[in-house]
Amino acid sequence: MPATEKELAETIRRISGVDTRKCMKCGKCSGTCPAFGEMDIHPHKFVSMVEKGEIDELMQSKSLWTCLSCFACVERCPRNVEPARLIEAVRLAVIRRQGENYLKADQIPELLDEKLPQQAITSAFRKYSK
Amino acid sequence: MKFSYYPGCTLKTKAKDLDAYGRRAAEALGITLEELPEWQCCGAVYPMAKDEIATKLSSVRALVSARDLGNDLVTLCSACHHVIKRVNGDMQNDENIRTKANNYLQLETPYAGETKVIHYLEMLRDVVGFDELKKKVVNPLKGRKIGAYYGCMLLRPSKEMQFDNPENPTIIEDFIKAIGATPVLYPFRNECCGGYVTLSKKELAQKKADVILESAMEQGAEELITACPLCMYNLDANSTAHKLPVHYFTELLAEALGVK
Amino acid sequence: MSSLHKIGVFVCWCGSNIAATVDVAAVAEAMRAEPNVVYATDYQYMCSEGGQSRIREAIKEYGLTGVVICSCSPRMHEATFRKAAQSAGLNPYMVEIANIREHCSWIHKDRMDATAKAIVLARTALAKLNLNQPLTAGESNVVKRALVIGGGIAGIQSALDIAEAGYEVDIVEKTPTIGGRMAQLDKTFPTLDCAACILTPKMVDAAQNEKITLYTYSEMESVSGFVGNFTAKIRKKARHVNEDLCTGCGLCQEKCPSRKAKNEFNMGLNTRTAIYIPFAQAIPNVPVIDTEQCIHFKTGKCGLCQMNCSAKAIDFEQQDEIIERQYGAIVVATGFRPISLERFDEFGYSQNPDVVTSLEFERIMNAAGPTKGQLVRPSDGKHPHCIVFVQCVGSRDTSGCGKPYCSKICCMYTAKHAMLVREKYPDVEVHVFYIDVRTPGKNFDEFYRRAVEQYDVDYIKGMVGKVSSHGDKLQVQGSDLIADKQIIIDADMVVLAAAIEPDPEVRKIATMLTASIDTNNFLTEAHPKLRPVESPTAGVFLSGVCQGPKDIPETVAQASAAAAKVIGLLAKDKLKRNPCVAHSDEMLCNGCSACEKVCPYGAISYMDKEFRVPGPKRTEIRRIAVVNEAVCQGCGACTVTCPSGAMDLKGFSTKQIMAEVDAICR
Amino acid sequence: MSIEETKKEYKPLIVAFCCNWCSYAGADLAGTSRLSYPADVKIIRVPCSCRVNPLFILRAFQRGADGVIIAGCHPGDCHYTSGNYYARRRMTLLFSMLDYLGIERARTRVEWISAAEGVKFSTTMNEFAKTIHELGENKKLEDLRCKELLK
Repeated sequence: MPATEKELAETIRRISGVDTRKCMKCGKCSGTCPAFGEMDIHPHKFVSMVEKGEIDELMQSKSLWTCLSCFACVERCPRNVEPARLIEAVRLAVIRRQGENYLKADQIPELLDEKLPQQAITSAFRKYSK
Repeated sequence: MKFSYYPGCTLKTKAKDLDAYGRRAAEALGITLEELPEWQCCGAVYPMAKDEIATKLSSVRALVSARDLGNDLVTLCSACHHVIKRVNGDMQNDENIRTKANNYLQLETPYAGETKVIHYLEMLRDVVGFDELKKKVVNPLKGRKIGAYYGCMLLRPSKEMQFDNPENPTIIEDFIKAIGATPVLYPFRNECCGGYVTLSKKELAQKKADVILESAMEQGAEELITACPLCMYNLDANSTAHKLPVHYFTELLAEALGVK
Repeated sequence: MSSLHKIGVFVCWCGSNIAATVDVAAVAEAMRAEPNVVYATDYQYMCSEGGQSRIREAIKEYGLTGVVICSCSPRMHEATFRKAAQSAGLNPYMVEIANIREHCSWIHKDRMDATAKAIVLARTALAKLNLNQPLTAGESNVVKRALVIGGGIAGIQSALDIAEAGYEVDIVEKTPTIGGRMAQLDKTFPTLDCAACILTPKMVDAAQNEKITLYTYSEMESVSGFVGNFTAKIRKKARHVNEDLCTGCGLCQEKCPSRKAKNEFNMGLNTRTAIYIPFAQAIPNVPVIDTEQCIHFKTGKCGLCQMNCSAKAIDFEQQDEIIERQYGAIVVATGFRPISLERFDEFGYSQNPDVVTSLEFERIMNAAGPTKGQLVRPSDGKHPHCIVFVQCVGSRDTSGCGKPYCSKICCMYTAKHAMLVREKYPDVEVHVFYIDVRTPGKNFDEFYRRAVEQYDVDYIKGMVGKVSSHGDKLQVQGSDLIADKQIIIDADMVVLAAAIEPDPEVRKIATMLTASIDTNNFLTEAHPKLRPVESPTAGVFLSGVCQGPKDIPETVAQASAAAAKVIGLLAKDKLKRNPCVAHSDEMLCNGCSACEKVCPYGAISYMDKEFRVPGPKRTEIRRIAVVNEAVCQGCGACTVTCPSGAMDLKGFSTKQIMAEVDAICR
Repeated sequence: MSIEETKKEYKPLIVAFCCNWCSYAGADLAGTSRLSYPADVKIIRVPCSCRVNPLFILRAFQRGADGVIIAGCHPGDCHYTSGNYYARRRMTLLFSMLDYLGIERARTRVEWISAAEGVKFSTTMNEFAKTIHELGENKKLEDLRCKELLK
């Protein structure tokens, strides 16, 4: 049975280990994020939507696949909220579903060039598929 | 001085230089780097979720292996360092992860994060000492204006990485001074190069790399050094507008020590 | 013994505060069944006049020998109920409080549990009361002189008010001049009157008031004693300038060749000489030699100041002086400083001279400051065209890099700075990044709105993520949460509203005074609402930011309040002492000296006393401990140390506490 | 009633000695802030943690207490300058003796809680009550005669 949105929100909070209530809505994460321009739901809003339990919408979000995991938001957050962990948790919630991988193995070859390090492929695989 | 050494996949393939120069330089500095037997890929990204255990096991195996050899563990690739250091932190501090990982691995002696993980640069700073390094330089890179590119993985999150001041780091600049060159400070040296997103969103990564290069050039850098193969790729192969030579820091180290 | 007691029990509802969770009638009922209890009742507000009169009447009617009040914390109303009992002829120390509010009704939800616990707490108080002895408080003299630690606006105001009432006051200030932080400010919100214009007359008043003695360039060495009778040692550091001879002409300063020291008064924005007067209106107007910078002190040469001083005031041989004095009351007014920004390098403070703190900006805007009030960039002296202000830098920060509290003054001074810049230089574009704008205060919000509506200051709800240099501009990257955008502003200057923290000296002083301090190094008040200017340590009062962040009007109000408390204390000729002091049973004491060693007050001494003994000798002389009740503070360290069980503490006797343990474990 | 059920109903008895200046005020603050902790905790006010005689703790265990906690000012912040240091030294000795007697180390605790730390007071008491609850009833030192006498 698919999980309800409420259960999902609970899961996101649990596996991310983030207490969204600590957020004071200062927006420093969004002031800092290097991928801000490519995101549809920005880091501060992401935190707020997890707080409100609006997970279905987050699971459709482009932001899941544009977060660079650079940890700038984690580093600079004055309240230790760690938005990157929330994004990762929602991303996992998506790719853990059967057939919902963002990146499939047969898509890879066309993305490669000769200089691209293995690290990039491994990282992308870890981030984008299960 | 002997260390266990974890090279990681990329250093065996696309970033052979990073590895080879690193080993040669260490030798010249009187440091023995013993490659861990049968190490496995660290996974390249640290699995942040609290319920991700299996993806952390390869790092735990490397850590256990170093412990059993009685060595501190030296890493060279920024990504490997990031992953292994943070997994080690989890093994120290997260009871749930520690218990599950130990249950899975069925070790003779359970592992609780005893291994000390240091990056090659930390080894230069804290074990060799930059003053000592300076004395061993035979071919000082005089007149070269070098920008240090730190990227994300070595610095953040600083509470876990404990590497340097995350917003105004100095370790690579001190390294540059030690090998006789002139460090060029620029504000974007700790901003993201675009990372693995380069695979699926090339333009995004390009934009990020360009900003960094622009910032470095503006402050007068004539070349950049990095410790990360992916940063190297993004800054060197993937950038569009501004071109600066990018090297692995070990290459310059080997050059300065006369073992290139 | 206990059968002689007739005890009354009074259970307070505290409106619904207690009665909502504790069945007060059931508590009274249960207590009625206890031995020795002859009367038990409950009432809506025991602390009200109605409640107190019930206590008084019951004492008379039932001939009560002791009273148990089940109510709020004894820290709240113990004194009230003791007074009520006393007025009905009962010894005030025959009153015990069972704390069924803070320790019971407010923290438990289940009515059964809370009621059961309240009954246990009431029985515990009763068990203790059964063993209470009537106590009489001794008296001690009050030294009619007050000590004020810190010479900022808080200390000055407290001292002036105390002196006004006719008492002697000494101000101890560690820097060479009084005036404190306020002296550094340009204009003050919300009226925009200049800080110097309103502060310097007060400084002069303090200096000229014959009741006030200033010890500048002086530090606290030690404090001992207790309320009414403190002894303080003050170290008057050597200025190397004779205060009596110096005319304050300033020639020495002009001639001094050592000019590299950072000027503290200007927040290090320029330099000063080794012999210096911090600022033109300094009081006293006497220079001081910075021995770490002075060429004479470093090399034995130079001496230009001495050669040029016609008053012969320069004295290289001058030594520190220790002054010892008695005081009846002490006011702490040690103030604050902005936090260090070393853990906020994302704002580039340490990397770029044009990123400044608000206090530095204050000096730049000040007509007497390093730029003579010209708004210019510290890096190149150029006029800025765009300034970005960042609020909450290190305030409300629980990440460990900053302070968890709101620094309270930043919203207002940032609005002030923004407004002053726009008024003086209409060509300058001003942006303010804010998380919340907090302006509770008279005319405060109106002031902030004026900045927006009249002066066109651009307030952006969001936070800056990074400041980086870009050409000769500062690239400020931040969020605009209302627009849901990331914005980049090319600024010429960035001003950071750094959090404020108590001056680090306060820790040392708090330890000296045994005044408690919280996790953020702010001094703790005796009660956050009802005793906000008193420290829990009797005779020690709090003034200004050492107690918590506050602006000038609040600081002055608190300074006067502290002064009123001091005056109230000094107006008394005698003080009642705490009668809960140690007492040694001379029949048990073996004179071993163990108690003397642990007493922090030196209250225990020994005497030889003759005792009757059976047998042919008839008497023998034994060494016994004697407690000086005027000095003992009643901590009880000696009671536990005493190996023979001779030492006990009145009001908290071993038997009483044992009885409490028994009652809880019943 | 099955054993399971009796276990569920077990309510531990916890005695907390709090110094008047810091921890008792901290407990007051916990109350003012409505930060709950189990009703099993009963507080005895003492002027200073150094007033707590080891005998009080033994007495509590004898009379059937399941846990005893002593709370004082933070080191360096004692209202009487040094009382909490004495308390710390005395309790270290006492606790190792209790340990020797078979009273689990976790049944006794010394904590520093300031007047401003209402949150710490409540979390400490919650944690301690949980620990004691897990340890279950203390029977090691209980003096059954005391119980008989009181009946």
